[in-house]
This record gives sequence, C-alpha cells and structure tokens, in this order.
Amino acid sequence: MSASISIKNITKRYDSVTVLDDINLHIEDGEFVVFLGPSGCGKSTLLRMIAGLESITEGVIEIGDQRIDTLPPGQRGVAMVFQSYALYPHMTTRQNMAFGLENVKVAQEEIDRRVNDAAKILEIDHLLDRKPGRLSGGQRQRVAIGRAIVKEPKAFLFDEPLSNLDAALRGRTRLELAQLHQRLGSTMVFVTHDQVEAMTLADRIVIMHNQKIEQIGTPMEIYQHPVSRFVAEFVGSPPMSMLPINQIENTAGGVTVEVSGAGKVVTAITLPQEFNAKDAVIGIRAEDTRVVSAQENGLDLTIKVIERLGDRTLLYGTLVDGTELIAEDSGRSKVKAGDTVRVSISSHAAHIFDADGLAHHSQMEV
Amino acid sequence: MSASISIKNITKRYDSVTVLDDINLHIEDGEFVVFLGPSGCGKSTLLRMIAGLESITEGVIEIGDQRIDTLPPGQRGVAMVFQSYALYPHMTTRQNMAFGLENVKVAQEEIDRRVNDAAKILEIDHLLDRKPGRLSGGQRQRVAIGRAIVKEPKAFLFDEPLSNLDAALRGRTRLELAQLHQRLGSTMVFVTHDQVEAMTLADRIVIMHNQKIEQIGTPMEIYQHPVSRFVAEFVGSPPMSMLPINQIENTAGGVTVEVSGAGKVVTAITLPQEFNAKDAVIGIRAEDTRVVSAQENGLDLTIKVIERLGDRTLLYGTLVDGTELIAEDSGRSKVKAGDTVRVSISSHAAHIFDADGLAHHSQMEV
Amino acid sequence: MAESYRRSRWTNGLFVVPYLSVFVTLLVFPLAWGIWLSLNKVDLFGGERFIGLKNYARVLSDPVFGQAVKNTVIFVGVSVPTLVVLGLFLALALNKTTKGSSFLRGLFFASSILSVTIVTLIWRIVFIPSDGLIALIFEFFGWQPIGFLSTKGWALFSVGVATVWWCIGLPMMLFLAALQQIPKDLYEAAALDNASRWRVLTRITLPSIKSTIMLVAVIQVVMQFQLFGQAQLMTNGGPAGSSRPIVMYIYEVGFLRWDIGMGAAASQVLFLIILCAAMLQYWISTRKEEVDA
Amino acid sequence: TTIELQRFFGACDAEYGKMTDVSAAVGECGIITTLVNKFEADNPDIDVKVTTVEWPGYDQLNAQLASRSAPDVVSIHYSAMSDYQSRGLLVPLDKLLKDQGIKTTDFTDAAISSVTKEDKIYALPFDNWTMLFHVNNNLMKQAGLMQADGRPLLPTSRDEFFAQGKQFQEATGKPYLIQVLANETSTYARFFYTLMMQQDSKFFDDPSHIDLSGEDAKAALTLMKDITSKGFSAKDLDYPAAVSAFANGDGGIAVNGTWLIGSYDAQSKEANNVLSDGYRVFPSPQFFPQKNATYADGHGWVVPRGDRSNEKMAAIGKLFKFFYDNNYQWARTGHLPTVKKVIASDAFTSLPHRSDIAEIAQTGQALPGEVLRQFAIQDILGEELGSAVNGNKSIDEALETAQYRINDLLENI
Amino acid sequence: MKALNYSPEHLTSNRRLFWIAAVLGVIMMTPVAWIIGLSLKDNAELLRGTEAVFSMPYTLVNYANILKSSSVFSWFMNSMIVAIGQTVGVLLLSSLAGYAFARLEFPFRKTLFIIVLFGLAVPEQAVIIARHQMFNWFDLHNTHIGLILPNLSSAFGVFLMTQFFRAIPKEIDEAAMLDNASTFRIFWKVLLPLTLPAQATLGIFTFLQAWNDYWWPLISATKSDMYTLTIGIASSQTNFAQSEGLGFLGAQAVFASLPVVIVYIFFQRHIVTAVSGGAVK
Ligand SMILES: Nc1ncnc2c1ncn2[C@@H]1O[C@H](COP(=O)(O)OP(=O)(O)OP(=O)(O)O)[C@@H](O)[C@H]1O
Ligand SMILES: Nc1ncnc2c1ncn2[C@@H]1O[C@H](COP(=O)(O)OP(=O)(O)OP(=O)(O)O)[C@@H](O)[C@H]1O
Ligand SMILES: [Mg+2]
Ligand SMILES: [Mg+2]
Repeated sequence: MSASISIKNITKRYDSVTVLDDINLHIEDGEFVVFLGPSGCGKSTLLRMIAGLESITEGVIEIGDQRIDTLPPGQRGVAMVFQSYALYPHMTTRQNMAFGLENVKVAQEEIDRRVNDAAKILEIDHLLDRKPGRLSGGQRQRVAIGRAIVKEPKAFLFDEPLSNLDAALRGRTRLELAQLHQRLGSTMVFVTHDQVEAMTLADRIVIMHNQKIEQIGTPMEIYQHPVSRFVAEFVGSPPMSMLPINQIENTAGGVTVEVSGAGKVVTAITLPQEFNAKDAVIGIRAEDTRVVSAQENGLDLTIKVIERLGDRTLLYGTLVDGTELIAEDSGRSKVKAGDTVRVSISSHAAHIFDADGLAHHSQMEV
Repeated sequence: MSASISIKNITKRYDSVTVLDDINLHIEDGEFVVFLGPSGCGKSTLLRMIAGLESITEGVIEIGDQRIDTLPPGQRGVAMVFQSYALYPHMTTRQNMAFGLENVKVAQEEIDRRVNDAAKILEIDHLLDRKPGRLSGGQRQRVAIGRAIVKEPKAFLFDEPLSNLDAALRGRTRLELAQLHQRLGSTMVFVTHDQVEAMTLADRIVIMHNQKIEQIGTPMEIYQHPVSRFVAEFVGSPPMSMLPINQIENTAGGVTVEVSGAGKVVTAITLPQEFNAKDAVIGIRAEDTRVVSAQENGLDLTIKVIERLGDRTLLYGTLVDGTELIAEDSGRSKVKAGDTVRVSISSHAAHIFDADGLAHHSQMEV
Repeated sequence: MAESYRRSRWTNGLFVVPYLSVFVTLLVFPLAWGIWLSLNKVDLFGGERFIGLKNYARVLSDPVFGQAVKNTVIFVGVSVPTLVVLGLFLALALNKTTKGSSFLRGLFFASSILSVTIVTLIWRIVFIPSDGLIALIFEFFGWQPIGFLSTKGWALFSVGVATVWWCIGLPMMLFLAALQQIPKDLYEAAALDNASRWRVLTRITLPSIKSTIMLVAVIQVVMQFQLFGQAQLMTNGGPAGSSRPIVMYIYEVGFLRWDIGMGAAASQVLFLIILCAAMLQYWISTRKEEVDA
Repeated sequence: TTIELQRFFGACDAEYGKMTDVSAAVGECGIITTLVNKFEADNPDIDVKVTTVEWPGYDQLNAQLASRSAPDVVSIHYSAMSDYQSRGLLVPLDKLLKDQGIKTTDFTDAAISSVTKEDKIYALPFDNWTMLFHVNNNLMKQAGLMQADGRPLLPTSRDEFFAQGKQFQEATGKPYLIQVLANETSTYARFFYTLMMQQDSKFFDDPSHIDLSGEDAKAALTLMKDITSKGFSAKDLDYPAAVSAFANGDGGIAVNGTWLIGSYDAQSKEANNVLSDGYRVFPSPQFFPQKNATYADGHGWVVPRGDRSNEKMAAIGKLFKFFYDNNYQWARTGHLPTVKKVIASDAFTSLPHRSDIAEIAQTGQALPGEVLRQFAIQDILGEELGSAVNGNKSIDEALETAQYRINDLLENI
Repeated sequence: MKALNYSPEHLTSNRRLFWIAAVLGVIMMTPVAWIIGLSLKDNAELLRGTEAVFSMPYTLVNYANILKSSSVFSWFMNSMIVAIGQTVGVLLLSSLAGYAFARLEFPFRKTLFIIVLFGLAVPEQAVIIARHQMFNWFDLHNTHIGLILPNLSSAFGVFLMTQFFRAIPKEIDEAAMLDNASTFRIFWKVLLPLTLPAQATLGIFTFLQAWNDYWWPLISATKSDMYTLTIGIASSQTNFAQSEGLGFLGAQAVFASLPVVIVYIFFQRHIVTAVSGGAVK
C-alpha cells in the first residue's frame, strides 16, 4: 500500500516571514525523493506539513487521490522517522512499534505478526524487549524505522534520520535504507542537508533554496547539469571550483574562455548570443582535473593542503593569481603540500555560470 | 613551543577490566597523530591520560624530556579540545580564551595579545564579546580551538572535535584544522572513529583495537598495507571486500588464488611456505575493480544496490556463489540495480589475510 | 601510581566541612540529644532522670497519640494525592506560553509565599460561621450552615483545604518543569501514531514525568507529616481531637505539659514514621524500575 | 534603672505610645500602656522597657526561663503560677510589697489567695475576671422576660433556665444563649468549673488528682450538653463569631468574659443598633442550689528568678506600688479590681454595670492553687467536654477519659 | 484554512482545561480578595456584619494603625537581615557541599551524602529543644546570628545543589583543570555561575521560608527589638484579638505579606523560569 504525493501551491508563513513560497511537487508512487538544501531552507517544514505536524498557510496536499491537508496527522496514512527518533523512552521496542497499531485497535495477532515481521526485516528481533535507553544509536534508528514500517503507511517521511549517527554507521545505515526501499517499494520522502546521502539514496532530488525549489532531478542530472551556481556548489564533495572568467570567445562547437590567471580553456558549451561575460565563472569538479607531467599543457597549481582519502587524493591549491582550485589525484599520489603541480582540465565537463548564477552546460552528452 | 610525547608501557584498568594493555607510542615533535579505532577501544582514555584527566594504572608518559604523569593536568603544558567543546557558557569568547592565562597570572597585555592573535588566525575576532550560547556549532568549535591555542601548549589534544558538526561543516573544519597544523607546527593528537578524518588529517595514524595498538603508520601505509584484516576492513570507505579463498597456487612472482565462485585471481603476493589456506581471504578495494565489457576477463557481479557519489558510483553486488563484492564505476555509470556486470580486479593491489587476520601484501611497489 | 584530578583527596572534603559542621552541630547533635532526652524523665527546666524506654511506652499506649497518628496518616493520605493530582492537572492545563497561563501560574504559586499565620488567618476568616465568606455564600443560597471548623470530619477537611491552597504552587511548578523537558517530537510521533488525547496522557506524558511525580510525592509526604500550624491555628486540634496531628501532640506534651522527655519520644517516633514513609516510596519506585528494565 | 517588663494585652503604640493621661485611655492595651508611660514620667530615674508577647506568651517565658534570660516583670495568669512557683522559678514578693507599704489585707480574699503559695506571695494581683451573662434587654423585652425594675428576668435554677429559654426562643426565633463552642476548649472548662463549684464539688480535693467520677460531674456535663443539644445555644461559633453574633443581636445572652463589658456598653450607648439602650450584664446564674459560686481567674505580675540588684528590686517595688495605686484604672477594662478599697469606692461602683457584678468578688472561686498545669488540664477537659456536648462521645465516656488523661498528666509531672 | 498544530501544548491541554484552571484560580484568589476587602473596612462597621465589605466606604485606617506602631520598621529590618542572611548562608554552604558531593572525590563521600539525605526527614520538633539549650550556652538568643543559624542545616539545599552540579557536563571542569584552575577556582569562577538558576530557585525558597518562619523566632527572639515581622505582628494582637477587628487583622495579614508579594511580583518571571528551568530531573 503506497501512493503518490501531490504538493500544490503550498505556501508557509510565520507571521510575516515567508518560509516556503508557492511550492509545487509531484512525488510518484514508490519513488524515493530527497529534499536537499542548506539549513533553514524549509525542508523540515515542508515534510512536517505533509505529516500534518505543521499548519499550511496556503495550498493543497494530496496523497493518492485524497486531499489530506485537512486531516489530523494520524489519519493521513503516513509514517515519519524523526532525527532524534522520538522513541517512547519508557516502552520496549515491541511496545514502541505496537503503540500506533493499538491506537487504531488492530487485532493483537495482527500486531504481533507485523511487529515480528518488521523486526525480522530490520534484524532487531533480539531487541524487542529492550527499552530505547539500552539500545545503541544505530539500533534506535532501526526501531524508529520499524515503528514506521508496521503501520504499512502510504508514504514514509524521514527527517534527517542519519544525522545523529557516527560516520561509519551512517554509511551502513544509508545502504540499509536503500535496500529497504527496494524491498518495500514504498513512497519515501527524505530530508537531509548532506549531499552524499541525497546522491546515494534518491530516485529524485529536490534542491531547495530561498523558500523555493531550485531544481528537481535525478542525482545524476543534478550532479551533471546543475541549473544554477548554487546547486553546483552545494552538490558534490569537494565543492566545484569556480574560476572567474576574463573573456569569452565563440569557437566551433562551444566557447573558449580565458580564465583569470590560468589561460584559455576550451569547452563544448554553447552560450546564447546575449551572454554577458562580466562576473561569469567557469565551474570545474575536482574529478575533471588531472595531474599531468610538467611537460604537458595545463595550469600550474601550488598546493596548500592535501587530503588523502585512500582511493584518491584531493589537492587544495591556488593558481598563479591566487584563484583557488581543487584538483584530484590518485590514492597513491606523491604530491606534498607546497609542491607546484601541473593540472589539466577535462574541458568538456566544465560549466559556465553567469552573474545571476544561471548554468550553461556542455552540449556533448558524456 | 612544542614537544614530543612518549607513552611508555601504559596500562589502564578499571577494577578488573583492562581498557588499555601495555601501550607504547612515540609522537614526534610537531607531528599530527590520529588515534583511530572503533567505539570503546580506549582512544579517549589514552588521550585523557595524556591530559591528566584519567589516572594511569601502570606506565609513564613523557612530554619532551619531562615525565608528566605525576603532574596535575594544568601543569602538563597540553591543551585539549573536547567533543562537546566544554566552553564556559557564562563567559564571552574572550573570557573563555583568557581564563587559562589568568589562572597562571600572565600579564594582561600578553593575554590580550595572544587572544587577539588567535582570534585573527581563527577568524573569530568579531565574536570575541559573544557568549557561547549565541555562537553556531562551527564558531564554538573554533573558540574551543582558540582557547587551546592561546595557551601555547606543548601539545594539542583533540577528542572527536568534529563529530558534533554537520557534514558540510565537518568537511570545512577538517581543512581548517589541517591548515592550522601547518601554520603552528605543533604536536597534535587527535581522536576519532571516522576514518576519513584520520586519513585526511594525520601524519601518522594509530589504529587501536582490543586494548592494543594494532598498527601505526602514515595514512597511505595503513590504507595500502594494513597489517591485519581488522585494519583493512576498518579503514577505507566503502570497506574492502573480502572473498574466501578456496585454494592457493604458488606461481612465479606471487600466488594465484582460487576464489570461491569467482575463479582464479593472479596476485603479486608471495606467501610464506607454511601458509595455511584454510579460512584465508583475499581483500579487494572497490577502486581496484573495474567494470569491463562482457567480452573481457573478469567476474560476473549481480548488482543489488547502487550508490552514486557523483564523481564515482559504488556497486554493491554478489558473485555467483553469493559472496559480496563492492565495485567502483565512474560517476557517469549507467549500471542499474539488478544488472549483472563483468568486473575485473587489479590483482596486484589485492591483499591476502590468513585465518588469524594477518595480512600479506603484494611485493610490487605501486 | 600516577596523579589524576579525580583522585580521592581529603582536602576535597574541605568543601563539605562548612556545611557538615553546621549539620552536625545544629541537626545531628540536637537530634542525638533529643534521643537522649526521650530516655529521660525531664521537664523544660531540667531535672533529668533516666527512665529507659518508659516515655516511648507512654506515647505508644496513649490513645490520644494513636488518634493523632491516625489523623496525620489520613491527612497525608488524602492531601498528598490531592496535591499531586491537582498540581499535575494545573501543570497540564497551564503548560502554555500564553499570557493567560503565565498569569494563572503566578497566581497559583502566589499563595506559597504567605506564612502559615497569614494562611490560617485567611482561612479562618473564610470558614467561620455567620461572618465567614462561606457562611455568606451559604446564607445567600439559603443552605443550612456547616460548622467547618467545629464538626468532626469537616475540621480535618478544612485544614486540608487550607493546606492544599497553601502548598499547591510547588508541585505545580515542579510538574511544569518536568513537562517542559519532555521532547516535543514524542508528541508528534504520538500524533502520527493516531493516539487519542487520553492515551497521550497515560502512555506518553505520565510515564515521562514518573520520576518527578515520585519526587513531588516524597517531598509532600515529608512536609505534610509535619502538619502543625494550620491545625493549631484553625481548629486547635478539635473537635474531640479529630484534627490533632502528631506534631501538635508533640507540642502539647512538650510545651503545655512541660514533659520534654515524652515530647522527645514522640518526635523520634514521628521521625521514624517519616523516614519509613519516604523510604517505602523510594523503594516502591526503584523496585518497579528494576522490574521494567 | 531599667526594668524589663513583658506582657500580653496587645500593642497599641500607635494610639497610646506617648500618652500619660491614664484616665483618657480605654481597653486593656490602652490602659496598661498609658499606666507604664505615666510611671516612667513620674519616675524619671526608672526606665521600663516593655516587650509585648503574643497571648498567652508562656512559650516565650519558658524559653526565657530555660535560657535564664527572663525579664524582670511578667504578666501571668493566676492559674499558671503554680507551675512556675513549684519549680522555684518565681521570686517571693512579701518583702517587696511590705517595703512599699502594701498589706496582704488590702487585697480581696479571692485575689490574695490566688497568688499565695506555700504561705508566700508570688505575684502582685492585678485583677479578677470571670465569665458573665451579657444580656440583650431589647430581645428579652420582646420575649417578655423583663422585670419591672428594668432588669431582665434571669433563671435561678436549671428548670427556670429551660423554661425561660423556651419562652425566649419561641418569641424571638433566636437562640437564647450565645456560647463559644468552636475551636476553643477554655469556655467549656470554665463553665464546667463553675457548675462544679456551684455544687460545692470536691473534684480537686487532692491537687494531684482530679475526680470526675461523681454524680456532680455528670450533672454538670449533662446540663451543658442539654443546653446545646436541646437547642438553647447557638452552635458552631468560635470566639470572634460569638462576640459579633451578640453584637448583631443574634441571641439573647452571651456567655463571655468581663473584658467585653466596655465594648458592649459603648455599643448600647449608640443609637439605632440592636443593643441600643438594652444591655445589662450579670454573673453566671446559680444553676445548682448548693452554692453561689463562679469560676474566676485573674492576671497578676510576677518577678522571675534571676540576679537583680537591690536598686532594681526597689524600682520593681515602686512599679508594683504604682500598679496597686492605679488598680481602679485597670478595673475600667471590665475586670474586677483586686484592691478592697477600690471595690468599695464610688468611682468603681459608678462605673456602668459594676454594681450588677460586684458580688463576684465574693463568689469568684479558682481551682486549688496547688493544681499544676492548669492550662493543659483546661485543654484536656475542654476537649473531652466538647466531644460530649457535641455528641461525639457519651457523657460517661467523656468524663472517664478526661479523668484518665488529666490524672496521667498530673502523675507524670 | 484550518490550522493544524500538534505541539505538545495542544496535546496535553486544551481550552477547556485552561478554563477549569482559570475558574480554580478565581476560587484561589477569593479568600485573598476577601481579606483585602476586610482590611479596607472600619472595624466597628465589620463588627456588625462582614457583608459590609461589599459596600462603601473604604478606609486605609487599619494600615495607618499598623504603620504607627514604632517597632514595625525595626521588625521589618530584622526579618530582612535574617531572611537575607539565611539565604546567603544556605546558598553558600549548599553550593560548596553540593559541588563536593557531585564532583570531588574524598573519603566517605557516599556515606556522608546518605547521612545528609537522612537529615531531610528530621522534623523540627525533634531538635528544637536541644538547639535552644545550645544557643543558651553560646548566648545566641536574641541575636541575628541566632535567628539565622538553625535553618542553615537544611539538607534540602545540599540535595538540590548536588543534583544541579551533577547535571553540569564533566567536560567543563575538565577544561578548567587543563586551564590550570585550582579546585576552588573551578568551583567559584566556572561552575558556580552555571548554577545561577538553581541558586535563584533555592534562594527564593530559603528566603520565603525564612521570612515566614515562626517557631524558632518565637522562642529565640524574646526581646521586642529582636522580633521578626511575623512574631512582632503576632505579638501586637491583643488577648482575644479577633474581637477587636477583622479589618485590623486583615490589614496585618496583607501588610506582613506585602514585601514578599512585591518581591514575588517583581521577580515572578524569573522565579517561574528558575523553578521550571532548574528543577531536578
Ligand atoms: N515557529 C517558527 N516561527 C518563525 N520561523 C520559523 C519557525 N519555525 C521555523 N521557522 C523558520 O523557518 C525556516 C525553515 O525551517 P526548517 O526547520 O524547515 O528548516 P530546515 O530546512 O529543516 O533546516 P535544517 O536543515 O536546519 O533542519 C527557518 O528559517 C526557520 O528559522
Ligand atoms: N569509569 C569506567 N569504568 C569502567 N569502564 C570504563 C569507564 N570509563 C570507560 N570505560 C570503558 O573503557 C573503554 C574505553 O573507553 P573510551 O571512552 O576510551 O573509548 P573510546 O575509544 O573513546 O570510544 P568512543 O569512540 O565511543 O568515544 C570502554 O569500553 C568503556 O566502557
Ligand atoms: Mg530540519
Ligand atoms: Mg571517546
């Protein structure tokens, strides 16, 4: 039992402060959608409006074909997993999971069956008689999900459920969530400000910024074709390097830009006629750079800091004029801080952003 | 003013429970050392013993040439940054930073000078008159570091100082810490259970496990030559895949192993004569795998879950006999869950672990 | 053996020396002395003569003492639950940030700041027949007047009313504090779990403040067992001793009859009763915890 | 010299703090305050430092005696004196009075016998007081209970009491008696003592043992109970309610102390109220034929034990002489004077109503002076009598318990 | 648009509960209003019936009479000195002891703490006579010190402060240790300021208790210039005082409560937050 969610012209105001401004979004039945955006952009507010925990100033929310924004939270058929899990501290795992079902007077055998099934799926059968105080962070997290599962909701809502976990556990749980979604096939809405989570989990990502939806798309669309400089800088770790453009030349199959202090970069991007080069920048991801031997063509980068991630190495450096650029090298890189290395850029992967932050991508599909 | 730290035969017991067992470690003057290990392995305990916040059951700690384990914490010349920052909530940033200096009756001008300098380095000059309650997480973190800096300690101790920050801020602060170490050149000891932090920050990593030090080495040594299966699995994200070995054949320049359900893998590893193949496994990192076309040699991997990290894509799959393997593909990978792809392994990068977890690496330097 | 800041040091004990010296000289020593006095035949002006446990025998066989114990136990048994339930009710009703609630919170707490002489003065003037506020109300409705302070049964009840009126502020405040510490998201989770108001109260709110309920109950039991001023000043223990609490018995024996030894013996009995009641409560609460865990 | 004087009677510095004109003062507090002021003015070398205590102040006196910091002169009830005297806490005053030229025979017998213990005088007797019948003549007239001479018709026996009470209540619809029955033990005990004394009972023949097993006790308590249970008395009134109930005309006769004469008399002299021109006061009627008696107590001044210079003792003597000389002034409160010549004086007898109650000086009777803990006994007795009167215990049971409890108390002193 | 809000406030309470509480509040205040009404009436008028409260004229004469008493101000000062002295003393002793019990290790710590907790159950009657005798020896009766000392032994303060100190994260004092602060300086400069809400709570309770204390001042302050306001006002009531005027009594009640009521009204916000913010979990 799962259903689509339609958000129509939703606006949210606190007194005179607008927190969400005319949001429209359709989430397909069975889709995993992630709301991604910086802190305070209204992600939680939107999610909580779907759940019924926050009032709606204007607009309509539908689940399936039914308008739900007039219903109390319990009757909307959604389940939510909170950042803090919000487990009932004085109830055992089993009681926590059964509470919602008891409230609507589900038969005891049915409750037992559902709780046991969910516990098996989440591998928490042996924890059913413990109270939350005696569970580890990851276990609590799973109980919170279990509590959602047993309700067989039309949609799952997650509000940063992983942010209280430590790094290793976060990675593992992310994987488990993805598997769970595959197994249940339910509609899931997930809020985070961690772009790695968004990228790895989402069918589609909704990027929110300044009370609006900035971009909706699959992780790859968002990563590869950010609609704006904001999205480009927000998604991806390390963030995309932005180099100021001095001059733009139209050439066949794209433009060649002169980058401040770095010489010319040939791209496959076609720009509109009226494009204004002033304050425009070219964006380059670290993985689209390559350290080459000093003889080859490229930019000279003086390395300030090195981050070794094992499988790859990030080089944080400055070009001759002081512009900052992050380059990537292999995990076995021998570069040291203070070195100057020559870096070549895969120009077909570059992006150009105008003064308003609007993005222009390479036409070439890669 | 910075100094080396020597930890000699340190043992820590709570009643009958041994938490640390005969630890020996020498940290060079100016070195950045990270204690890495799973939760509860005794990292914090060791750090706090250096600081004097925990008593020592047996052993000696020296800083420079001076034995310090008999001194009270304040007189050891170390500064510590706590996970919770432990700022004095009722004091302004300036007072927080000055408190330690006032306690040892440093002259007022000297205090002002040091506080202002540190604030400038950390870019918190404009926050000097705020109290911690009005600072963001990242700002508090910097104040905590500032409080350590002004004391011009012989060594800095950090106990998971980043774990309360959100993902984006954690990344930024990590970078700032690395720069700070470069600028100050002080001895720094850093505790974490996040291997990314350890890899990116450390000159040397101390891997702790089971009350012991498991391995000490540079990040690359640890990543590329883990001494044990524990280290190999603990360091690196995603973790190294471990495939059970059925049979081992000695060949020229290494061994060829028959991997359960995956056929033969040729390695550059030489094993000792008496090596016992029983329960041995071969370890392969995701980045040492490559998706190849179905015609090429390799293993068939059925993909269960896909994680798109933007610059690369992780494929979690199973081999024909059910063994799990994580492979890496480019960020633009078209593979979908459920696909079966052919994966080739860079066999020179493989590791073999015997039943006791002892590692054997390729002789070839890469 | 290495140094640690946590090491036990006798110098650390210096911090408790100021309090402990006051505690020992002004509480422990007088208490011990009181126990000594309870073993003696002694009046206000001395003349001690050791008589062993005779004072205790007299106290325990005195039907007036028995009645006082009964009165006190009834009083505690009724007033403490009332204070807890009413305090809880008020805290629940006023757990909001509106102006109206904070005004009412202030109002309910305000009575706690009055002294017992004032409180009883107020309530005597309310309860007295013919001129009292209640008498006026009864008269207005044409009801038969009730001698609230002079009728068996009503007297202790009236003392209880004044006591609850006087003491309700503290429980309410403690409960409010506890309520505010319940994480908001528990309620949100419960809302999504379709929980009715009643189930939210019984399954979320009350369990969450269980320890505060216990604390309030223990504090109140200890306090209400020491009931004195209200009874002394409102009913003088009457009629027929039906509102005489233990402390008043102690006062009468010690100060009116000058029988310090017997008064001291009764005091020690009261001390024991309070101690047992508090420990019993503590024991019940912790024992249940263990079963749960 | 400084004399520390400790007294109850309240504080009224606001009105009388500076006043020395005793004759202009009214009320207990006003008169005692101006008396002390006058004394200080007359004796510039003597400074009287007054501490006012909450009535009756014995907790404080006990505390002071225990800590040997008692003041020089303390107000006390006759009934409480034995307790202190028997423990040697009071200074005998014979010599002090004699030095001032005061003779024991100057005092009324009732007064002097109340302060004499073991043949020594331990207090300067200041007044005597009893419970009286304050009568609302206006209501009595309405009930046809007025005599030709303007005196109300009061009962002289139990039967008359019930008959007249019935007549009164039928005519006025109001209770005949207004008694203090709530939150109070002393009123029960005093009335009971009066009834016992009227029967010439020997219930305290042995001062360390009360005897309530006789028919006399039963008869007294039965009468008390009948008055209330048969509806001849207003119920549930505590002290202030009873006082104002009479002032409001809610009953015919208020059973209350001498100290109220002043304020009721003042009210009767105002126009347009229920007591206007219709207030008289009389001693408690004789319910039993054996003896015309009424329970009396009184206030006196004692000197607690302590080291005092001769000079100070002399000053105290002067003060006592002054009090003695001004006994009439004090009698204006409504209390009976203790000095014979004051009782006989015109000034006193011309005070309103005083002639109606003058006989109390003869009929007033206290418990035997040797009886200790009279306050505590009064509490126990009052409590038990009250439970019988209000129907919580049977008469026999109440008397039995009272006797047991009082004797237990007395045995364990 | 129907607003949905499921904040805890809305779930645990609603309008109806609030209005019930409001009605209870009115009932609570009725006696107080009654007393204030009485205090504004002439006594003679009240003697004839208290219904007079509901009609004119009103007068301040009862208050004027209280103020005319020359001693009221010195009683007031005594009360202030005793209440403030007791408050400061209790805060100081309880904080020191609470800090040590919560944070420091020393021999017999646990045992001592349990013994102190037993002190909570000791009724005043069990110790008051011996205390009185002791104060005799040291000539402490009729002194401010003698009035202040006894309540300093209250175990409640120590219990409360220990709880509060326990609630402060350990890292704070560890940071101060590393900052070279002495044990006392950690207490004084670092931890004590953090217990301010607790200090306020305990301080208010101690002050109120001291202000309203009756028994000990009654038997210890036996000289009129050492009376506290409570005792002083009680002493100025005459024998069978109530007959003399409900109005005057009412005025006394109001007057004696006035300072604490004023303090309360001024600090109400702080008191309420202090109590709620600092309650023991
Ligand atoms: N009760 C409120 N009154 C006024 N503004 C509010 C209120 N609640 C939230 N806001 C504002 O609404 C905006 C959106 O808040 P929301 O919690 O949805 O952000 P978010 O995207 O979830 O952020 P985060 O990642 O930090 O959780 C914020 O700017 C916040 O300040
Ligand atoms: N007071 C104590 N008594 C007994 N055991 C203790 C005590 N303090 C810590 N331990 C144990 O010592 C071990 C090491 O604790 P420590 O805090 O050093 O771990 P850690 O490596 O810092 O873990 P984490 O990453 O979770 O902080 C743990 O197993 C812990 O249970
Ligand atoms: Mg949020
Ligand atoms: Mg740790």
